[in-house]
Amino acid sequence: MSEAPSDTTASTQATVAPPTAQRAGGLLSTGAGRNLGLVLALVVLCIVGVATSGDTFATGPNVLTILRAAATIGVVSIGMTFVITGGGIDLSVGAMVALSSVWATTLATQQLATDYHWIFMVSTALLVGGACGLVNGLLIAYGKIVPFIATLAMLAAARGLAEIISDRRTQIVNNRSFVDLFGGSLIGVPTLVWIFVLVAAAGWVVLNRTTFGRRTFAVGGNTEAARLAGIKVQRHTVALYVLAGLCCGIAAVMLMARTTTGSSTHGQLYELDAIAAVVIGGTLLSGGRGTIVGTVFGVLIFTTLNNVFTLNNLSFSAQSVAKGVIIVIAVLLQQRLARRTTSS
Amino acid sequence: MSEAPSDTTASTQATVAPPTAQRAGGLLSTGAGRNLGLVLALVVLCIVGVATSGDTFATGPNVLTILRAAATIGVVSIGMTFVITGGGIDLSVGAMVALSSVWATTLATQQLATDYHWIFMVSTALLVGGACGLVNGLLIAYGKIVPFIATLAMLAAARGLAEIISDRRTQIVNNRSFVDLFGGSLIGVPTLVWIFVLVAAAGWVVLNRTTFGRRTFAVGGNTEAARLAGIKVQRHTVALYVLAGLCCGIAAVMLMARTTTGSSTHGQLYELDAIAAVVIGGTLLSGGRGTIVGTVFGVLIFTTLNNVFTLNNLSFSAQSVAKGVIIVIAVLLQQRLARRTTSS
Amino acid sequence: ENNNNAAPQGVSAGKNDEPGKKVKIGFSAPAADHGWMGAITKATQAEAKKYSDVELLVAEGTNDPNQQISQVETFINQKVDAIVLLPFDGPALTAVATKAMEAGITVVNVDREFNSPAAARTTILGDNYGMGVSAGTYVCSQLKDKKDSIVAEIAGIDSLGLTQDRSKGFKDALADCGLKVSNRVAAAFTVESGEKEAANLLQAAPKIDAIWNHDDDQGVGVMAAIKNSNRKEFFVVGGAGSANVMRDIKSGTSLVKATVIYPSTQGADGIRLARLLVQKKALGDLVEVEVPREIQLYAPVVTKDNVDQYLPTAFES
Amino acid sequence: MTPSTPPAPAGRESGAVLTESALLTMTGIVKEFPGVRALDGVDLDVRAGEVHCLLGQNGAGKSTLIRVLTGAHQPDAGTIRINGDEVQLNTPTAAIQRGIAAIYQELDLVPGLSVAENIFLGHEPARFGFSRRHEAAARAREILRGLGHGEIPVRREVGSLPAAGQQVVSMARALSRDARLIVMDEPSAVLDPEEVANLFRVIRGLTAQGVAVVYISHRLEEIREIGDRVTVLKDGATVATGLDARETPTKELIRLMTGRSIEYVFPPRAEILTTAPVVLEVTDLSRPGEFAGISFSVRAGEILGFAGLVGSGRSEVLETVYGARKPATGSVRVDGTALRPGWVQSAVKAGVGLAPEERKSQALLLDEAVYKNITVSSMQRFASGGFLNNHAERAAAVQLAESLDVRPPGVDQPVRNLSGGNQQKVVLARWLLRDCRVLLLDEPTRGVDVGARSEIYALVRKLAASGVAIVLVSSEVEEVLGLADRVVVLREGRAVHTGPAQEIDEHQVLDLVMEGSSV
Ligand SMILES: Nc1ncnc2c1ncn2[C@@H]1O[C@H](COP(=O)(O)OP(=O)(O)OP(=O)(O)O)[C@@H](O)[C@H]1O
Ligand SMILES: Nc1ncnc2c1ncn2[C@@H]1O[C@H](COP(=O)(O)OP(=O)(O)OP(=O)(O)O)[C@@H](O)[C@H]1O
Ligand SMILES: [Mg+2]
Ligand SMILES: [Mg+2]
Repeated sequence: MSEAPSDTTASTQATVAPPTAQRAGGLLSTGAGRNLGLVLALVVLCIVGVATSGDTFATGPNVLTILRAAATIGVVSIGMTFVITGGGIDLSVGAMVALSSVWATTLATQQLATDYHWIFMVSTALLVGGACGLVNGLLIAYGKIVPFIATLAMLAAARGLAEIISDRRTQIVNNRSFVDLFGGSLIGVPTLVWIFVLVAAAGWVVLNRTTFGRRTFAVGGNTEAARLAGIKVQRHTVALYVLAGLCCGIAAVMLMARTTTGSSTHGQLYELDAIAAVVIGGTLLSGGRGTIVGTVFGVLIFTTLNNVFTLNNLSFSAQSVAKGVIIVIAVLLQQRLARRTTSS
Repeated sequence: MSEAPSDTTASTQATVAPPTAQRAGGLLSTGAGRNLGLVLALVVLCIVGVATSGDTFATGPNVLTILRAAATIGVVSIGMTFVITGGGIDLSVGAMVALSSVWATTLATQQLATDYHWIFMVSTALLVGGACGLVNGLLIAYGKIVPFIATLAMLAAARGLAEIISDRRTQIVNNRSFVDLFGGSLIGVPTLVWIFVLVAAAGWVVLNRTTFGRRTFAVGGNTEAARLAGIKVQRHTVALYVLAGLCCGIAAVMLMARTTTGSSTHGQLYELDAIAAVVIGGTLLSGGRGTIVGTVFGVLIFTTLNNVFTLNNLSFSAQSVAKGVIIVIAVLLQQRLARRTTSS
Repeated sequence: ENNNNAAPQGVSAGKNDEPGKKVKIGFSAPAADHGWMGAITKATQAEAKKYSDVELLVAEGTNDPNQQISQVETFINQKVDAIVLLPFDGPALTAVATKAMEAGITVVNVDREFNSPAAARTTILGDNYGMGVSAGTYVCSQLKDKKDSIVAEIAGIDSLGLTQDRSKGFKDALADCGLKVSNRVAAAFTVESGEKEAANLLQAAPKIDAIWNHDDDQGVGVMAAIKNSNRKEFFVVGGAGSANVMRDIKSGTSLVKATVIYPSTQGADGIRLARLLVQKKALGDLVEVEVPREIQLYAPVVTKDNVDQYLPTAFES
Repeated sequence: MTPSTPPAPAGRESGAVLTESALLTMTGIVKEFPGVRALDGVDLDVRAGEVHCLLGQNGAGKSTLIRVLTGAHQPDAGTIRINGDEVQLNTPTAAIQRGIAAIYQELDLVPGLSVAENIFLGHEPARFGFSRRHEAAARAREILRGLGHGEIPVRREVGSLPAAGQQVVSMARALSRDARLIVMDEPSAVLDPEEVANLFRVIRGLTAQGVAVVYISHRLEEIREIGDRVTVLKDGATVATGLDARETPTKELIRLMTGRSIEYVFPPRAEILTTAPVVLEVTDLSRPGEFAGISFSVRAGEILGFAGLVGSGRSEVLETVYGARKPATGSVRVDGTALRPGWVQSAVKAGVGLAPEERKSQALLLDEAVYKNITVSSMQRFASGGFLNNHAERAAAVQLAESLDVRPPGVDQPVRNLSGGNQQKVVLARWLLRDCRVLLLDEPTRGVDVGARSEIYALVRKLAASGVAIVLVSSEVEEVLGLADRVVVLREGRAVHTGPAQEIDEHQVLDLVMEGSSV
């Protein structure tokens, strides 16, 4: 029963490769490596942008344009990252954005905002988003409806409700201070971008540095194991969807500021865009593995792609084709790179 | 070696559950039980239809209308069932339908059809669908791109290509015999419905009665086990996506007959509709378990829902909300029912 | 009869067509997910090609205001001279259009109106309400003796304001002659959705006297559904005015007896106006030296009698 | 227990001397994973008709070697010869075609397919692509009958069979191919003594026909009973080969495997004070179809052992106590307070921990790092305001991993990459880290090697000594008797005997278990 020190050394020696190789492998597999591919894809895109229209692409305003465009869908994608990491999916994000934006811009809410403070609009949007997320979560966790179907139902219902509330009219935001604040800039950077940065940072901390994040991985990776390990799986699942709903509420506020409207047509196909960004960022669609940094890169890649296209005046349909081809090439490249660095 | 009866009894205990529970469970898990919920949901829908607009709902022409509407998306859903059972997903089905319909109705193809036979149009559609599926499959199986991203790229590319080829025009089908045959009826039942029935039947046989089908379950349920059992997983994956592509080609032919056009706008949001039908039918989104009968019911439920709404002259937005609520109720009901019959 | 703004030779005949200062124009429109929108983009691009002094930048069609806003921002960054903007949602693009105007860029608003006059130098509008009125008036004229006639409506995307306007115009015009819409469905401007919704509609209403279909592209599907149902007891009025439908009207054998034009040349006109504005030219046939603030296009009813006049500018859906 | 030897002339003697020419020779096999050299020059030769045992500690590379042999992994170096011809086993198909079949350590079945379909997966009886289901069913039935399990319904979905049934299906699958060499990677781990005897009968039948069997197990007594020759792996290399399975002393085998000598005995029991408070009290627990009328109590510092056949409902009892299943009747009290039935939270809050039976599906987060798997149930301890203190967390995990000798030692790699036995140690570590009042251990030493096993025994004892109430389920009667203070024998979901462990011996337990006769 006594452990001879020499034995221990020997076995360490034999089963573990030289420490340098190991450290490199560890580093690469834990993030920098996987993200390296994404960074590269983004860098290549930027090089293409500079090469084809350098005079405008590499300017400050254009970078801000890209970031502003990325901000809204970015916030939605952060919420989606949590849901997918936790083993679910949320198809209703776009509809929740629409409903939140509509509800926060009804005459009644705007009257409150005018009389008191725009905080009423913001909190309405957050409440509506959170409430929709709560319904999603309850249906999935306690009703045991598969996430795909439950959130598909929410998609239909929330968009329908948004249309009924708005009577299918675009509702204009009258509150100047709201638009000025959220549509404005702080130290040269648009408020929207600040919000995105804050949400992403908070998301990263929560996912990687808190018990909540750790539980999210556990629930998504192996629900049964998580349950037997003493995690309140159902409650946690509800929390994840509420979080996604809140992110949609924030996105609605951002969209309201950006478009100065609330509308039932806001957020169309956000579900696809957000899932695509999350998945291309490296989060596993089957749950248990997720990365906020990857998601941010995913969003930036798609937004930059759009920007480069617009700058280059590709024909309408050719843009579509090129988009498909570029996505494939980017992913292939990223994988090849990740494999090479890992195996070396 | 003599088998002592007592031993056998003991081991029966160990390796299988008690026979009564088993028989009930077996029956329920193999089809009738799970589908009972779906049948019930459909029956309830029909009762609602008859109650609210009995004079029109229960008529022969209306039933044929429902079936005709179900046929196209139904064929796509059959292909989707295979892909999802095999552990994948295909977001490009709608785009493939569009591209196939456009390619099969170009001036050149139609000229061929006029000069020789409409079979050229049909085979063009099938070829285009199959080829797109092949690309999907190769990217996923050999390029190791996750299905979600690969088929999302195909979605963008195929729709863009369809727009380029058609120059965004709706292309009218001139071939009378084609329209008469596929748009017509056989023994009082529309050809489209016949095609759906045939594809569904073939799908059922292939999935449940052939080695191909069994291997689909294996690949989706436990890829590693399938590989170790000597199944060529990659080749099989390619075959699944080609199959989905072929179904899209068939659907394109049906749509061409039904609308007498080929257009890059065909098949919009088919991906969502098809996945929803497949999932509500009971196929696991994570693969390894799939049912053609369930998918057919899923398609019929969604189509009937639409029909009942229209008959009742519900507003579009109210339809949306009602749709969301009804989906949730139907699924809850079905689950409760399935649970009760299994536990009794 | 000279109300037709879309007659191509009329305006371009003058000296306005002579090449002038280079004009860089950005164009952004919603996704070409239906025929009319596809035609708009095509006509716009074709128009720009006609002028050697116009450089056109086309952004990808999108139904996401967020993305469309960033496209306009990109145009601003590129320092274009003018932006022709067909917004997915007028009010949602108002802020960024205003920003473009403030940056000295001439914004031409097409089809879906901004909610601030400062957001565009000039606006070209189709007449959605008028379209409904024209269709309704035509239906009234055909059914004036039968007060209990059943009128059905196949609308376009119901969540768009323009659909609401069309339906309102239709309803108001019908009310004038004591009719009302008995059955209404909303399709999605596509052939496929037209077929699907029409098939359901035909089941819902066993007898119909007239159908107004908002969009001729989805109308192809509507007609396919009607053919499938073997029903002939009604007539159909189209919308938007595609070449296909006009040919049908001309042939006289179709159930489509009329269509209401919603010009698909609005974007093309936008290009022309933007060019004139940047080059500081006047509108040819007007005495006024400035391009007008707003041009609303007319929504005429096309019937067998006047179809030849409109066929040349009709869009091939 | 004395399993009847089959009448067939087969036997280990005949097997060993049947032929001296090697059926399979593997030389200098090297396999590297990123960061780990799993195989570092392994040699193995197997003769036709023999049972060749592969021994080695957890993580020694046994399973990896097997996967190289079946074409599931590609070796980085080394040669494989079959009947003297060098072969490349690039794919599983290549290995299958050369007559190599395997029962893998982790059950590799498709849960959604039926028993028959799983057995014939990859070589379904078919005509023109259409499967011949009746033929498949008939042949599957035949194979299962040959395995002594004709009662398994061949059309049943495999996912609904309990673990033991699945193991039988796995075996049937290996037998369904005309294999010359069958590899069995810890097939006995989920089997009880009765089943193991049955397995050995099958193996003897195989070797009699000249089939070679490579047999992996951590139970040395099994090696003695069935094996002909032994090869020992240590740290990815062969340290001894061609040892006689019966003659080589246990001490020697253990020394070869671990590099040290281990007293393979149970630590001494401490005296349980009858005054020690009852911590866990279970009264009249039952779930229809699984078990009925189970009552027992465990005092602080006491170890209660459950013995019984596979399928007797031991796991179900533990899971019900833990709240993972909802009881039909009965109550569970911890320190006098009743737990909310069917509510895991309530048990966890009261200080109950469960190390479940199926580590892969019930316990492990396979893609997560080792340390995160260890701390997942004790996260609160390392968190303040929801924020985790990564340093403290890792340090605690490292300490435990070291004390359990988890290999390789890094705690940052995903658990998926660990060998089966090391994964089990990680599960144990999770509950050791959490200061439990009550610890429910379901097969805690399944797949654990000799060295670690005695360490786990010592740990369990130490925990008990510190006042934890422990309930232990094991299919190894010896383990239950050696470790527990009191024993409950379950038979078909009913407790047929409860009493002090010293007052009953292995034979009596087996008699109880199988016939239900009273002692
Ligand atoms: N896919 C993999 N990636 C990285 N390392 C691996 C992988 N598979 C196995 N290893 C490592 O290879 C070594 C040998 O593992 P293997 O599973 O062969 O051990 P074993 O002898 O079967 O142990 P046990 O008795 O516990 O089953 C271990 O250190 C393990 O961590
Ligand atoms: N998934 C399942 N479906 C049907 N019956 C099951 C299932 N799992 C277990 N059973 C039944 O429950 C009973 C107990 O099974 P189980 O194998 O868990 O017992 P056990 O005593 O814990 O054995 P072991 O300790 O070897 O796991 C048996 O009758 C078994 O057939
Ligand atoms: Mg092993
Ligand atoms: Mg058990």
